[in-house]
Amino acid sequence: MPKDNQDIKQIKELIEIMKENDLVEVNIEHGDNKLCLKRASAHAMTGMPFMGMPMPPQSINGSAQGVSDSASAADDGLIDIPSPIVGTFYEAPSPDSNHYVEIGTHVSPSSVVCIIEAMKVMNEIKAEVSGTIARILVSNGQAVEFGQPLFKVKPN
Amino acid sequence: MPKDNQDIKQIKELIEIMKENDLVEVNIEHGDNKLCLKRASAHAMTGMPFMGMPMPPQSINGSAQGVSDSASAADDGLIDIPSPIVGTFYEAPSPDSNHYVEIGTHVSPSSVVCIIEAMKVMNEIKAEVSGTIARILVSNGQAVEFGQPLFKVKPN
Amino acid sequence: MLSRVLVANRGEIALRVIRACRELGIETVAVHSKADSAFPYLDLADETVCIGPADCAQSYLNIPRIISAAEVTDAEAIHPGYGFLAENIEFAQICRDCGILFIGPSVEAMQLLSDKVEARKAAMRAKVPVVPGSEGTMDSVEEALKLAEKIGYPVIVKAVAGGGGRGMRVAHNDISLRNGYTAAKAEAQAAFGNGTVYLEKFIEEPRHVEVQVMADNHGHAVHFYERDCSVQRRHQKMIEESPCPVLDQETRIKLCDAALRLIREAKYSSAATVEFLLDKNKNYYFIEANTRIQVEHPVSEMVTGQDLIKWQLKIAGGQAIDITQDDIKLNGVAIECRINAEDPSNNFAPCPGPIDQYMPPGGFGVRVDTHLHQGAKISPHYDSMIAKVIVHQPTRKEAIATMQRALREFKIGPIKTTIPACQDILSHNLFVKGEIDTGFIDRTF
Amino acid sequence: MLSRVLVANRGEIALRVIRACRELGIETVAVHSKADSAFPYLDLADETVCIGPADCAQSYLNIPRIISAAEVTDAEAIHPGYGFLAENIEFAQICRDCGILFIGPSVEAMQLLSDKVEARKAAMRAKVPVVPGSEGTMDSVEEALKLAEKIGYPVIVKAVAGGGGRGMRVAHNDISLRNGYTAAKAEAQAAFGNGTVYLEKFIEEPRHVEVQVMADNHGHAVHFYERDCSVQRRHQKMIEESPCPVLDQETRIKLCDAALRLIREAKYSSAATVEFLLDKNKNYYFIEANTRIQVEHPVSEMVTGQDLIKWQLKIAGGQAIDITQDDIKLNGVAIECRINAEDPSNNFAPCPGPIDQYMPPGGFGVRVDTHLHQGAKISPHYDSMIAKVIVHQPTRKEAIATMQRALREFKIGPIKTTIPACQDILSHNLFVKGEIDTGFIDRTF
Repeated sequence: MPKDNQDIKQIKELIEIMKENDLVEVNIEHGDNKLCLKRASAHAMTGMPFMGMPMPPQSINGSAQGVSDSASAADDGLIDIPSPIVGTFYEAPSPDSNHYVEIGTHVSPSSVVCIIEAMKVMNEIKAEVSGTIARILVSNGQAVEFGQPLFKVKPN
Repeated sequence: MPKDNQDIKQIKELIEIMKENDLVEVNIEHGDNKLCLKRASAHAMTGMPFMGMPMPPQSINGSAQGVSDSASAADDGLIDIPSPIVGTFYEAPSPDSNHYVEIGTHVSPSSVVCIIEAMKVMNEIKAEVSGTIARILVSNGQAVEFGQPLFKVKPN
Repeated sequence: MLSRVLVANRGEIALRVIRACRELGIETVAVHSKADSAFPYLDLADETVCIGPADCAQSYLNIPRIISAAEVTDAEAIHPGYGFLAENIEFAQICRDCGILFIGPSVEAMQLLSDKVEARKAAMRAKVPVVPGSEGTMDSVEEALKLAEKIGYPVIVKAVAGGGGRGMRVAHNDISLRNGYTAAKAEAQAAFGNGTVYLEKFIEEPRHVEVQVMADNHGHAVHFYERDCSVQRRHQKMIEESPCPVLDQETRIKLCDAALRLIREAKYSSAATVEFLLDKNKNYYFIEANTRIQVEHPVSEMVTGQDLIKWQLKIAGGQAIDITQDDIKLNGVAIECRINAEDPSNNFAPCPGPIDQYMPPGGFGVRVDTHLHQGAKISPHYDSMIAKVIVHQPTRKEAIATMQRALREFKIGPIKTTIPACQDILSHNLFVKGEIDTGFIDRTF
Repeated sequence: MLSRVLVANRGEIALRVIRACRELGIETVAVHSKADSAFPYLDLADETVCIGPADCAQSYLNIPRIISAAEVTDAEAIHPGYGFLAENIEFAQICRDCGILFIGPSVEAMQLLSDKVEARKAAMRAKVPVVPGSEGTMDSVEEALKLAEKIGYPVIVKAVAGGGGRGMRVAHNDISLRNGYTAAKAEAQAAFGNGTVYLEKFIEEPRHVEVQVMADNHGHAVHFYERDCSVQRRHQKMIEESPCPVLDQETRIKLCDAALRLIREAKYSSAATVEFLLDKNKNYYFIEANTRIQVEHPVSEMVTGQDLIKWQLKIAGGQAIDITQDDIKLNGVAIECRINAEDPSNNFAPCPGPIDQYMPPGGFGVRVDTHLHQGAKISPHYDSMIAKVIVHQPTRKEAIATMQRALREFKIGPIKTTIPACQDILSHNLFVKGEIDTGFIDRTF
């Protein structure tokens, strides 16, 4: 069904990308052209749609949100800023101060985006990416775990 | 659905890619053309060459020979005559008698091909198929289990 | 000691017997139907024989095929497990005729105890309390009405050949007794080919308490205390425990001694269970004896530390019971939950199918008896009981807590199992307090 | 009683602690690295916190992250398991400073017993026999030579901060002592950042026998008898058992009482193990105390029926030990085999990887402690011990038979494990007779 060898080559390339990134499914549509690739899940964590499988452990904020390896592009082209430590998230240096960032704030890799308090120490968290804050995923005073996405950034 | 051999070749190539990369599903659409390939998941059932899997239980004659469901055509076009009971196989009604069948003997469904002794009872076993005895799989006095192939018959 | 035993059963009890044999250095022959040929427990036997197709009548219940399998594999003895041929007197007789040792009691002891009327007479001879009722069978409804008047309503009509609740009717007055007598007789005739019935006083809200006993061929008999099996759904046991939580030590010893008296009266050897009803005033009445090892034997093993299957094998091999009753201590509390492939949310409909997810519980105080594994397939041809979880702790409260955490850990999917039903029972106030009777489940859930 | 405990460990011991908490009704917080996030045992905790990447230094050994996880989840106490931070005095101190209960001994008791020279002094104060040797550290080779002359060769040089066989040298004469002294010092400096050494009489072909003790904060201390851990490969324990097969009851009681005296001397609370060498004449010498629960604690649990982790939790919650020494009976024999993801046919090289086949053993007398399941992945980042099989039987002979059949049933693939190595040991004539010492494995296999 692939039109030509060009397609096969592209599929192979896509599979490599899937493997590297632990993707289990890719769907691509260009007008009438559609491509869907699914891999057998490596193991439980890749989330086969299987009712009997163990649920992913409850994360500390109670959401099912996964933990991304690092700032990485997701479906929507946005990049996560993950928490590098366990602690309590604060959006401002003190209750009276302005928030470090709001939706629409432009950040550079060295911009401080929030504070995470761990063992009474206030840790300034840097963006590590360039772009515009698109979404704030946690709320002030919330506990966050290692790797938990804090912000979504639209890269420029 | 494949238009020509070119398509078949590409599908085969895709299947190879799926196997190599552990894909379980591929869907491709080009306009009205759709292709969907699905494999059984990468689990035990697909017969991976995996040393740790439990071995099939030892059959009573010590061979690894499987048990076939019923008289059925195998790869070689021959049909098995399986043992319908557990017992001891005898090729003749008594030690001095002629064998019921030899290689090359023509049998009809009602031909007696051997005796299986179970609980001191001599059970005459019928061929249940028509054809020529091509192979004798067990030896005189051997214990046989239910479903164990006794003869291979070349059907006519 | 035996050297080679054929295991004439399947699933967890076949594995249980194979394990005991292996620990004693006895070789095993496992027979199996074609439906069971992929189960890994067969690899643990020294030899396997396929005896027939999935259908029990042509495999596990087929006497000639099993005897023949024993003959061709040169097995000297057959362990029947429970169910299938375990209480089939004809099978035991054929084994004897063929010179194969049946691991169980003598044919004579089986005959005596499997006939409920004869067993009742034996109990009376042994001064074991029985439920007030007919000395023998009830051959007319008039006879039944006369006896009911004498012992007082409610009464129960029971089939001599009965079991599993079939061929039984309770009556609270003359009219219901007339109807019940006829119905029980007809049902028993249809189910067992024997319409003979007898009549007893109906014990209201009893507990089901049974004593595990073991006797050898040298005149020794010991008991392994009692099990309480009152958690029954439609006469099917779901949860068993040892000891019985409401029994005081004095009554316990009397009860267990009564069971031993009956076993001696029957000149019994091997494992047996003597079943009693326990009424609210702690009176116990013999109801029947089971001449086999039972599903729930592990709870007695846990509280006594004694391997009952090993004892069966040793006794069959001619060994004497070389421990005394005093050596058998009742230590702590054990509970067993039967895990069935049934859907509790759909009236316990059987749920055969493949097991894609399987994680058994483990850790302190937890024993699992099962032939399951991830990738196994539950066949619709056989009993739905697929696993037993047994826990052992110093106290009943701790045992319940351990069972709760074990059941929470036990993952079997996607088939439905009775795990949620067991969890519900374990959480129920009356179960926790131990204030239940055999009607508890059917009344409550 | 505690209400919410953070489990600062991974794998089987994390699951072990979670199980005990659940049975006591204590909520649990499980921390985990990213490499461990798929393990189903995390589902059994009430809450989970990812604390860092696979690398231990950034996760399970990272004190700020673990303390922070306890703070954000409002855990009142931390159970450290074994390994990782379990014997880290700084961690225990930080827990105290942060108002979080460290489930283990006080910082002071840890300090005393973790310093081998101080621990030895405490033992001598408590009249616990110690190996003849230096009263304090050996600060020069001349001092060592002089002492060796006094107590007689062979002698052993040991690092104060040592463990796992590092920083140790045996000497049979002056020349080898000179070399060994220098080598041990250098090795200890490199491995532990502390080159201080001491010298002892070298006990030839000793057994490793250790006593399990437990003390509360109300002055009660009890022992749970001894374990024999002489089956060691390069100082790593492989098989442990209780009781020690060569100890008579009189020596046993003396040994256990000695351990209790040391524990009282150290004003200890929580679980501890007091380790002894047992020579051929049944003389025992204190060598060190471990201020944590140990890998092999289940054998003591099986022979006593007591859940040691539950005791740790109850004691940490302020409860007194409400059983007496007489309540703790030594019942039968328990053996544990450690199952490591290592290839015995390739010099025990670690074998991480996915587990495609997994079938644990079960049945009478078998306990399995593991976080494994079919589909799990063994990470190269952590210890290779992946499961423990523990058996319990009335006699040692039966326990060995049960372990043999359990190991035969245990299927883990395709990764290699130490199961075949354990089977070889269990089959060895000297192990079966119990005639082994700590050099048995290295000499024999």
